[in-house]
Amino acid sequence: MSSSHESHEAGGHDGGEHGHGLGAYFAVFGALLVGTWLTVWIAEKDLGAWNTPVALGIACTKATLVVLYFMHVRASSKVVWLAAAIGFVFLVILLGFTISDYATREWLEIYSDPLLSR
Amino acid sequence: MNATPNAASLRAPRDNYITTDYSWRSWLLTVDHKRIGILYLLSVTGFFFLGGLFAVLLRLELATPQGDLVQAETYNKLFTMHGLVMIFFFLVPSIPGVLGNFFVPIMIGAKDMAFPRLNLLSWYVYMIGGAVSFLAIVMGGVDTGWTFYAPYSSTYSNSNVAVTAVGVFITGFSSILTGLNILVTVHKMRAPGMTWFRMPLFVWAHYATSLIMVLGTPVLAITILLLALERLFHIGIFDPKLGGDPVLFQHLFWFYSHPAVYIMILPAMGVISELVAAFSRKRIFGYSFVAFSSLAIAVLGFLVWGHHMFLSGQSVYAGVVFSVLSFLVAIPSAVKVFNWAATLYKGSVQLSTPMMYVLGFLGLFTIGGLTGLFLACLGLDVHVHDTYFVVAHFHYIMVGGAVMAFLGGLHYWWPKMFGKMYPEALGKFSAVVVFIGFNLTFFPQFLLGYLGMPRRYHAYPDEFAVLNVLSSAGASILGIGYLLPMVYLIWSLRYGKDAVQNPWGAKGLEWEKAPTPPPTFNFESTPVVTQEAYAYADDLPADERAEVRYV
Amino acid sequence: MKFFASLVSAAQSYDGNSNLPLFPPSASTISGEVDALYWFLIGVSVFFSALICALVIGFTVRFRRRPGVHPTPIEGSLPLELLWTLVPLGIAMVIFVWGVKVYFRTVRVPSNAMQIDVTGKQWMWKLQHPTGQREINDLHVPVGVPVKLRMISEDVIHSFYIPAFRIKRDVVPGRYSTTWFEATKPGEYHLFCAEYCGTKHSQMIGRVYALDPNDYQKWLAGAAASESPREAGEKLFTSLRCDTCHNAQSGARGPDLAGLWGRQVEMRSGGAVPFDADYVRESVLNPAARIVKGYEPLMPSYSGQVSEEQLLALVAYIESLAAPQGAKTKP
Amino acid sequence: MSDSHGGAHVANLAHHFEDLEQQREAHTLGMWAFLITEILFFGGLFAAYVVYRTAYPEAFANASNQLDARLGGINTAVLIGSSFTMVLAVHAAERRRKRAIFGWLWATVVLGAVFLGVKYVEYSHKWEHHLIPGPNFLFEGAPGGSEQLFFALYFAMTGLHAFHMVIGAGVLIWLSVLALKGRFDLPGRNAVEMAGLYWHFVDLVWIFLFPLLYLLGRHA
Repeated sequence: MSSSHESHEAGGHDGGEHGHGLGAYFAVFGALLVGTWLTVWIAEKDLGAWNTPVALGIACTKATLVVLYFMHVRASSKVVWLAAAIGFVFLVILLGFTISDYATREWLEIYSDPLLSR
Repeated sequence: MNATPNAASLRAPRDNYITTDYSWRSWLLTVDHKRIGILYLLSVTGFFFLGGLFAVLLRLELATPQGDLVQAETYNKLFTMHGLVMIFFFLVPSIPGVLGNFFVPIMIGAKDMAFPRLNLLSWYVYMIGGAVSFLAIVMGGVDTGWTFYAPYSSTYSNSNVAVTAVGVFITGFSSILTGLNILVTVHKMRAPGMTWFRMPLFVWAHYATSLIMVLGTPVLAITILLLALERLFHIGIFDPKLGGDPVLFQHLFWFYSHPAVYIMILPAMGVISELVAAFSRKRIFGYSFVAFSSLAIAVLGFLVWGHHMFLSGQSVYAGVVFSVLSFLVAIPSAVKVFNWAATLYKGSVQLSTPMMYVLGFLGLFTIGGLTGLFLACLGLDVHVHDTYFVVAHFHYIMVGGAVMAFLGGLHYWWPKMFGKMYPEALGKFSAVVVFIGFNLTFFPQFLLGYLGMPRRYHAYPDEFAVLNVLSSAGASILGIGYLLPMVYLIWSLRYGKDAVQNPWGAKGLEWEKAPTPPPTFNFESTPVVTQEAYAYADDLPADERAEVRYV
Repeated sequence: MKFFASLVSAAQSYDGNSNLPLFPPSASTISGEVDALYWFLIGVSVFFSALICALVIGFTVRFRRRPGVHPTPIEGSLPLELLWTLVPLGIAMVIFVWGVKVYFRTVRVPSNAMQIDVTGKQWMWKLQHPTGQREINDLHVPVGVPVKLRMISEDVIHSFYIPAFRIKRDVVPGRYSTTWFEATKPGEYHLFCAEYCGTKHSQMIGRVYALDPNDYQKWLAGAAASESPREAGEKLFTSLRCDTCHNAQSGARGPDLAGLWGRQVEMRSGGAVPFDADYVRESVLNPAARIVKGYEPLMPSYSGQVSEEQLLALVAYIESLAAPQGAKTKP
Repeated sequence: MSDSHGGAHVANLAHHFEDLEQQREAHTLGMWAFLITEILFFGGLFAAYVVYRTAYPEAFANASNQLDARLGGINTAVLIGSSFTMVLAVHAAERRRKRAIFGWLWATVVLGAVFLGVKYVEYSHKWEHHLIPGPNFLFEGAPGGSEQLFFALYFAMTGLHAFHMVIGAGVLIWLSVLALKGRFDLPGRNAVEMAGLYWHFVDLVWIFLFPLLYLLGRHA
C-alpha cells in the first residue's frame, strides 16, 4: 500500500461503477435459490456423519457467493477483502478452540488403572 | 542543540481548538477529535479516582486478618466494583480515548478521525454506560467479581447483576466505535507520503489495539446478553441444573477478556515507544520489529484465553495447547522491551518526568511480563491460580505498565494539548513516589500468592498478616503518588509556563508541523511527509548522519 | 473505631518473631517438583529483570544528554533481534515442557489411590472416606497413601485448594472433577476455597490433617462410621428400583451395568462415550441426553429425587460392579 | 447505535476527506469493520449452539423436528429474494435512477416484512405448543431432556436476527424517503450501498441459521 489513496485502481471512473452487470446478479440469485432447495433436499437423505458437514458446505458456498457478488467484495480494494476475511477467521478461532476443548475432554483416561483400561 | 527556533515566533496562535469556542454546546456537541480526547480525559480521570477509592477501602480492610472494617458482603462488592470500574471505565478507554483520539489523526497528518460523529457518539455511549453502571453501584453494587462467573452471577447472586451487565454492554460499544474509527483513519486518512512504515509506533500500537477492540468486544457483548437472559428467564444456558455448562461462560468471557488485557497494554507500549525515542533523540532500535510485534500481540492474544481456565474443568489437552500459545504471546513483548533498552544505547538520554515514567514502566512491565510465564506454565498454575500471585501479576502489568505509561504520555503531550508546561520538579517527585508506593503495595503480594493466600478473601489466616499490612501501607503511598499529578497538572493549566511549539525537540508531525495547541484542523495545510519516523539523524551534522546498521 | 483498635493491637502483637512464613510447607510428593519449577522460573525472572534494569539504568547514565555529545543514529540489527527472539523462545519452551510434565503428574491418578468423595456447598466442604466416615471442612489423610478426590458442587463453582500439597482443582456443579495427592509430611495444613463463590467465600476453609498410617487407622476407628458409599449405593439401587430395568436378564429394558465401568459405550445417535462417573450421573438426572445403542429412552428422570451425596454413593456402587467373571472389591 | 452510514444525506464531500473516492472507501471499510463486530456478535451464539448440540445430540434432534422446515425453506428463499432486490437497489443507486432506488428499496422492505410475518407465524405456533423456554415449557418427548436449551438458543438466535432485520428495514425505509427527495443524484449515493452491505449480512446470518436450526436430524 504505497500511498493512502491506493483505492483508485479498484474504483474505475468517477462515481465508481462498482457493481457487476445485471446478469451476474441473476446468476447468483439463481444459484442461491438452488442452494436452498439442495440443502433442504439433502437433509432428508441419511448420510450418516456427513449430514452436518454437507449442510455447512452448502451454507458456506452460498455465503461466499453473497459476500463476493452481492456485497461487491470481489470488486473492492484489498483492505476490504482483508476485513471480510478477518471477521470469519476470528469466528473460526472462537469456534475451533471452544469445540476442541469439549471434544478432547474425555481423551485423558483419568483412571490410568491398568485393570480397567480397554 | 535544541533545534526548535526561538519560542516567541511560535507563541500559541490566538485561534486554537480550545479558544475557538468556550460555550458548553461547543464542547458537548464537538466533533473535533482533540476536544473528544479532552472529554475522555475528564471522564476517565473521574472513574480512575472512583476505582481508586474502592482500592483504598480494599487495602484498609485487608490490613487486619479478621477483616473487620466492612462486612463480607460489602467487601465482595468493593473488589467487584474496583475491578469493573478500573477495567471497563479506565484501563480500556484511557490511552486510546484520550491520547489516541487526540494524536493518532495528527501523527498521520489527517484533519480528523474518519467518522467524527461516531467519535462523539463513542464518548456519549461511554458516559451512558458509565451512568448505568454508576446507578448499579448506587443501587447496592454487584458482588460477582468483575468476571461475572456463572452460575453464581446468573442464579445465586442477589445483587443487581442485570443492571451492571447492561452498563458494561453499553460501554462495550464505545470501545467498538473507537476501535472502528482508528482502524479506518489509519487505513484511509494518512497524509501523502505517510506510508505504513513512516508512521509513528504510537499509531501502530493503536492500530493493533483497535483490531482487538473490533474483534473481541462483540463476544463480550453477546456473553453478557446471554448472562442477563439467563438471569432473568432461567433458560439454562449457563445453569448446570437445566443442562447448561458454566465452563462455556468462561470460554466466551475470556475470548474477549484476555485480548482486553492487550487492549490495555498495547497503547501503553505505543506511548513508551514515542517517549523512549524522543528522550534519547534516536530512532527506535529495530522499528519494524517493534511495529510487527504489536500486530503479533494483537493476533496471538486471541489464541491464549484458555490459560485462565487450566483448572476449571477444561480438557487437559486444550490446556496444553493454550499453555504453549501463551508462552508464544510473551515473546513479542520481550522483543519490545529489548528494543526499547537498545534504543537508549548511544543515545542522548534526557531524564525528564516522562522519561522517569518510562524507566518505571520498563522495570515493572518486565517483572509483570515474566511473572506471566509462571501463570502460563501448567505445572505452576495449579498452585498459583486464583491466588494473590495472579493479583500481583496483573497489577504489575496494569498499574506498573498501563497507568505509568498513561501518566508518562500525559506529561509528554501536556504542552501540546494545553500549551502549558507542568512543573518539572514536582513531576519527577511524584513519579518516584508512585514507583515506591507501587512496589511496596504489590511485591509482597507475590509472596502471599505463593504462600497460597486465595484471591477475593475478606478475612485470611493470621500468618499472612504482616505481608498484607506492608501492602496496605504501600497502597497509601501509591494513592498520594496519584493525587499529586492531578493537582499540579490542573494547576499548570492556569499558572504553568507557556509551552513553545516543540519543548522536547521531538520528531513527529504533532511536534514539528502542528502548532501548540493545534488549531481545529491540526495543520495550516495538509503536511507532505518525506522523512522516516523518528528522523533524529537529520538534526546531526552531515558527517554523522549515516544510519549505522549493526550487522 | 473497633477497626483501628484491632489495627493497633495487630501492630503491638507483632513482636518480630510471630510467624512470618515466606514459603509454604512442602508436604506432598509433587510439591518438591512444583517448587523446583518455581525456583527455576524465579531464577530466569531475576536474571532477565536484572539484565533489563542494568541495561536501562546503565545506558541512561552512560549516555545521558551532555552538551556537544550527539546520539549515534542506529537503525537496528537483525542478529540481535533474532537473538532476543529465539533465546526467550527457547527458555519458554523449556519451561512449557517442564510445566506439562509436572501437570500430567497432578492429573494422572495412580490406580491404588484411596478415594474420598468431596461435595462443595455454599460455604462448606463435605467429605466422605471410603469406609463411610463423614467430615465437614476437615480432612484426615494417611501419609504415604495416594488419595484421589472425586469432587462435585451442589450450587456454584468452588475450588479445592491445599497450598501445602500444591494441588487445586475447580469443583464444578453438574460435573465431577478429580484430583489426587500423596501426603509426605505429617502435620496440619490449610484447606481453602480458591474460586469466588459468594458472601462467605473466605469462610469456606478448613484443615487437612496428614497422619501416620497407624494414627489414621486409630482416627478411623474413633470416628463414627455410617455405611460406606458402596453399601449406601447398593441400598439406593434397589430402593429407587433401578434393578427392575438394569439387570442381567436378557430383554431387560436397561443395559446391564455390571462390568461396564471404564469402557467405551456405543451411543444410539452414533459415537461412543466412556462409561464413567459423569455419564452415570447424567443418565440418572437427564436420561434422554445420551442413550446407549439398542435401548429406548424409557428411563424417567430422577433429578430432584437424589442428592449429590446419594449420586456419589450410586456411582461408587456401580463402579464396584465388577465384570461377571469375578467380583473385584475396591478398597 | 447508528451505523457508519449515519451521514446518508451527505450528498457531497465531508469536510475532512480529500476526495469522494477516499470518503467512499472509508465508509465501506468502516461498514465492514462494523460487520466484523456483528459476525463475532452472532459468533458467540453459534459457539454456544455448537457446544450444546454436540453435548445433547438426541434432545436437539427431537426439538429441531418440531420446527417446520418447509416454512423455514420458504423464509430462506424470501430473504434471498430481498437480498436480490437490495442489490438491484444499489445497482440503481449507482445509475442515480431515483424511482428505481425507491422501488427496489420498498421491494426489499416488503420481502423483509414477509419474512418477519412468517417468523411471527412460527413463534405463535411455538406459543400454542408450550415450547417457549421458561416455567410453562413442556415437551412431549422424553422428559427432563434439554429440549428447552434448544428452544432457548432458537429464540435467542432467531430473535436477535429478527431484531437486526427490523433495524435494517427501518434504515431502508428512511433511505427510500431520501431517494425520493433526490438526495442520491449526486455522487454521495454510497449510503444505499452501506445499507446493502448490512442487509446482505443479515441474509448471510440466516443462510447459516436455517440449516443449523431447522435441518438437524431430519434424516433420523
